[in-house]
Amino acid sequence: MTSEALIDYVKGLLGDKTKWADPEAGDNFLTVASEDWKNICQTLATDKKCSLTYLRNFTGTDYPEDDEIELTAHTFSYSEKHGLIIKTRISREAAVCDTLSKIWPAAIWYEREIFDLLGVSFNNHPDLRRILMPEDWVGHPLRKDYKQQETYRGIPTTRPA
Amino acid sequence: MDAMVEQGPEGSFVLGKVDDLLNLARKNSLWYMLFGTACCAIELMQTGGPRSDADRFGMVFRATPRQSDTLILAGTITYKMASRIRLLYEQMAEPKYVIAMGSCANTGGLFQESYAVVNGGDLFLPVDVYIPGCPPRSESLIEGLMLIQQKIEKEPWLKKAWTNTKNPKDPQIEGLL
Amino acid sequence: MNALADFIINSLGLSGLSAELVMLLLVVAVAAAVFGIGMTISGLLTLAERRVAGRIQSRIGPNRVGPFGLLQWLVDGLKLIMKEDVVPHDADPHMFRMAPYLVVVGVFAAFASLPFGQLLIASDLNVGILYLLAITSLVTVGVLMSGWASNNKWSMIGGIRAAAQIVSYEIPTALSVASIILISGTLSMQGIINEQGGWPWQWYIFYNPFTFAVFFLYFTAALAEGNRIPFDLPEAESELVSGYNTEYSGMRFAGFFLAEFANIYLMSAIATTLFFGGWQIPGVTPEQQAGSLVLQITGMVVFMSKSAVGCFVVIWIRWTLPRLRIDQLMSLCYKYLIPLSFVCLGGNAIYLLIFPKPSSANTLVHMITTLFGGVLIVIFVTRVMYHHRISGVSLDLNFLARGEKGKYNPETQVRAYGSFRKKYEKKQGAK
Amino acid sequence: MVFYFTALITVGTASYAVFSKNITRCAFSLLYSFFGMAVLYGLLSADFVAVVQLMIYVGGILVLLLFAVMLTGNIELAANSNKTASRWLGYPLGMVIFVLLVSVFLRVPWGKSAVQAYLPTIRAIGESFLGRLLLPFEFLSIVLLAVVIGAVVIVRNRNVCNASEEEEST
Repeated sequence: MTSEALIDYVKGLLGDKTKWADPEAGDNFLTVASEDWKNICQTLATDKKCSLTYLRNFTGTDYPEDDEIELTAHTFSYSEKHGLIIKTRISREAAVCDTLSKIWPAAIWYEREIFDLLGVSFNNHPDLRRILMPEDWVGHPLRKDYKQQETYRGIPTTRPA
Repeated sequence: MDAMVEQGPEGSFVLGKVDDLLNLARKNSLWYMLFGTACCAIELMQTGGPRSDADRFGMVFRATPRQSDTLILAGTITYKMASRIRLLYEQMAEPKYVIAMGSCANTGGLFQESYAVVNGGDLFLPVDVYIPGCPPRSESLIEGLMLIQQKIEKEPWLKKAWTNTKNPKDPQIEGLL
Repeated sequence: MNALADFIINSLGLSGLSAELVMLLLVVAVAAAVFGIGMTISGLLTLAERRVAGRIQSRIGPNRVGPFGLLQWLVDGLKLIMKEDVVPHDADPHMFRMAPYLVVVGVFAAFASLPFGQLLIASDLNVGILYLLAITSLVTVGVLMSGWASNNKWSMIGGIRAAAQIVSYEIPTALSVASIILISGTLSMQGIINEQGGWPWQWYIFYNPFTFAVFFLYFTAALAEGNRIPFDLPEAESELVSGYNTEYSGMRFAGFFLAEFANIYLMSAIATTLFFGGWQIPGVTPEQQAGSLVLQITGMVVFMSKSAVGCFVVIWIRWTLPRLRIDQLMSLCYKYLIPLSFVCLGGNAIYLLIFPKPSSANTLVHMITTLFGGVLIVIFVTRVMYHHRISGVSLDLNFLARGEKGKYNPETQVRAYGSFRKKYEKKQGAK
Repeated sequence: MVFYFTALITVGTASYAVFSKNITRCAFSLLYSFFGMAVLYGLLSADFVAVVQLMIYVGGILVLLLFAVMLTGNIELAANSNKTASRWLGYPLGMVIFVLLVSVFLRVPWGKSAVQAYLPTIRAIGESFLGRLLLPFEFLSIVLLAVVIGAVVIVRNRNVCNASEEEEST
């Protein structure tokens, strides 16, 4: 399916639940509300014509000026040879979202990474632990207002002059 | 050698001679641990290869910390790895030496501002020799190993063994283990 | 032995001492001598391994201590004595300390019955070859003990692998030795050598086609028993850290290390005794040799050089071949080596029935087998020379190289590439 | 003197093997016991038997024993390792065997024989195996053959079971 055809098809499938980006912006992506996040991903992954069965990338971005964290899922369909970017925004304080690991098992590690670096906790995630930073690390480094701790287990985090 | 005779109690001359022999043995059989944390490890492997043969000096690699004399910090050290490296260091048998190889192991280098990288191996290990470079060539690493040899030559080993084996500069970081 | 003790007492005027005490001292002295010889040989072998490895990998190898780095092994030993002797907290301390002794005793006790010369043997037992096979089984238990006592999973896996391997490969080793015993009719090491002669066609390897095959069976099985590459699974560095000696440091590790190299010499020496005529000098009968000191020393040199060649081949194999998988190792033993050694044993028995010992037909068979072996060697050498020629690399077999021998020469490489290209173009043209 | 020393080691380690709670140590202490026994055989000028004792008991049986001990899970637990039929059956049985041994020991006319020079015993052993003792020898061979076949059959059966289970699961 070409990307225009895919956009039209998804628009028809999901109706007014989606908000589409300005086509001038480059990539075509749709933004959904965080309550519909899991259901829409489920629909897009299982729908016969979309069949976006492959999660290429799943990441998050911090927007302190909007007080929101944006989650971005890059999906791809090997059978139909098309891809789609799905986004959602959640609040920074209560950073909670539904897990995608039931739909795409690859999301388990991606979600652990987002949890580790941005502090988003995912409901019903099978194994939500830190993946990159040590287990007893304080804070989530990719938040824009992150302040590094002074010492980690006795190692100073800044080089003494 | 002269300095040692002056320092020591009576009979230190004999001890010094024996020390010379023992240090000759120790410096010519400096086994290093086969351990690399990042890209400098490629140069570490290269040092054992044909063009710059570390085996000429009697330096062979050992896979286990128990049998190695030198720990070469080859590459970027993250905080998560730091506790493992400290554990490996504690598992090594005395006497042991540490070489910080490359900018990252010296000061954090390119990744100094990163949230995950330790700003230098000397923040949690007693480093004996720093080798600059990104990565250092194998010649530099050999020179670093030869500096360790020079350090060994000057050590009063017998007296050290009888008195205190703890290095006073050793930062004792209890939380790491 | 008693007579010797009496002789010493009488000649030195030590009548105050009892014969038993002198004999005890004598035994201790002989044991110390054997141990010293074993240590020296295995130490020198560690050096030889590193030098040969250096040349094979176009490096130089240790050359800083002593002439040609000849004292490197002493320096290594001295350093290992000085290292801290670590006993892990969770290890079983008594057994952890005991295991290296068992391994060292198992290997070095075997040196007591090696015939370095016609008179140079610590104790020529009636059951010499069986004794060698039996006493080295202490190594199995020592290795298992070290693996278990270290309380480390790599050590444990290494120890179990080592034990399984040694126990399995003991069978083909013993069966190939049995073939030789069948021919010689004696178990004593000197007896087996006495049955052979100095010339190659009098050696047992060329006795008949079956013994020729048996030699290769023995060599493969002995490689596996000594835990050498390609059968070094117990201490596979890339999988098991260091296998059963992972937790050992200092002198205890040196014990394992020396025992491993002593084992190499042991297998080469046994092969020399069983298959290559031991200390027999070509053209000299044992009776003549017994009378002369010069011939005795020559015999020793002959024995040592034959086993040195064996050691060299073992080291050469180690730096050439990759490692086997554990299931390949076991299937090699149980599916190929054991049946083949049974076939060879039966073949030898039938051969002995058809050709009783001294007969001209027998000599003919020896000659034909020797010729066959010679042809094989010639084919091997010509193949090596051919490949060496087309590779265009200058040959440098100087194992004692001190400095910049065997330099990298870009021109020879270009020439080699050129010759390959010419061949390739010829082939393309022919098509 | 050598005799008493070896006897002490043999008996001491054997009793350690019996009385110790740590079963792996028991197995390892058997090593010294076997070794001491080999030395005792050697002192009795039975060199072949001594060597075979080392080869088979130390090299084969002990290693198999250790394998069994090490590969069994939770062998350190007393419940797993020291399961006996009954204490009250064991003691009388031990006593009976002890009395039997003592009576044999007392009845045998122990004569002091001169220490013989080391003579090759292998030929004598071989000839008696293929001559006077041919029937027991062949009988033993048949028993061993049966054991080998039995072992193969057991292993084969298990493999077949596993294969069929795998088929069912897939």
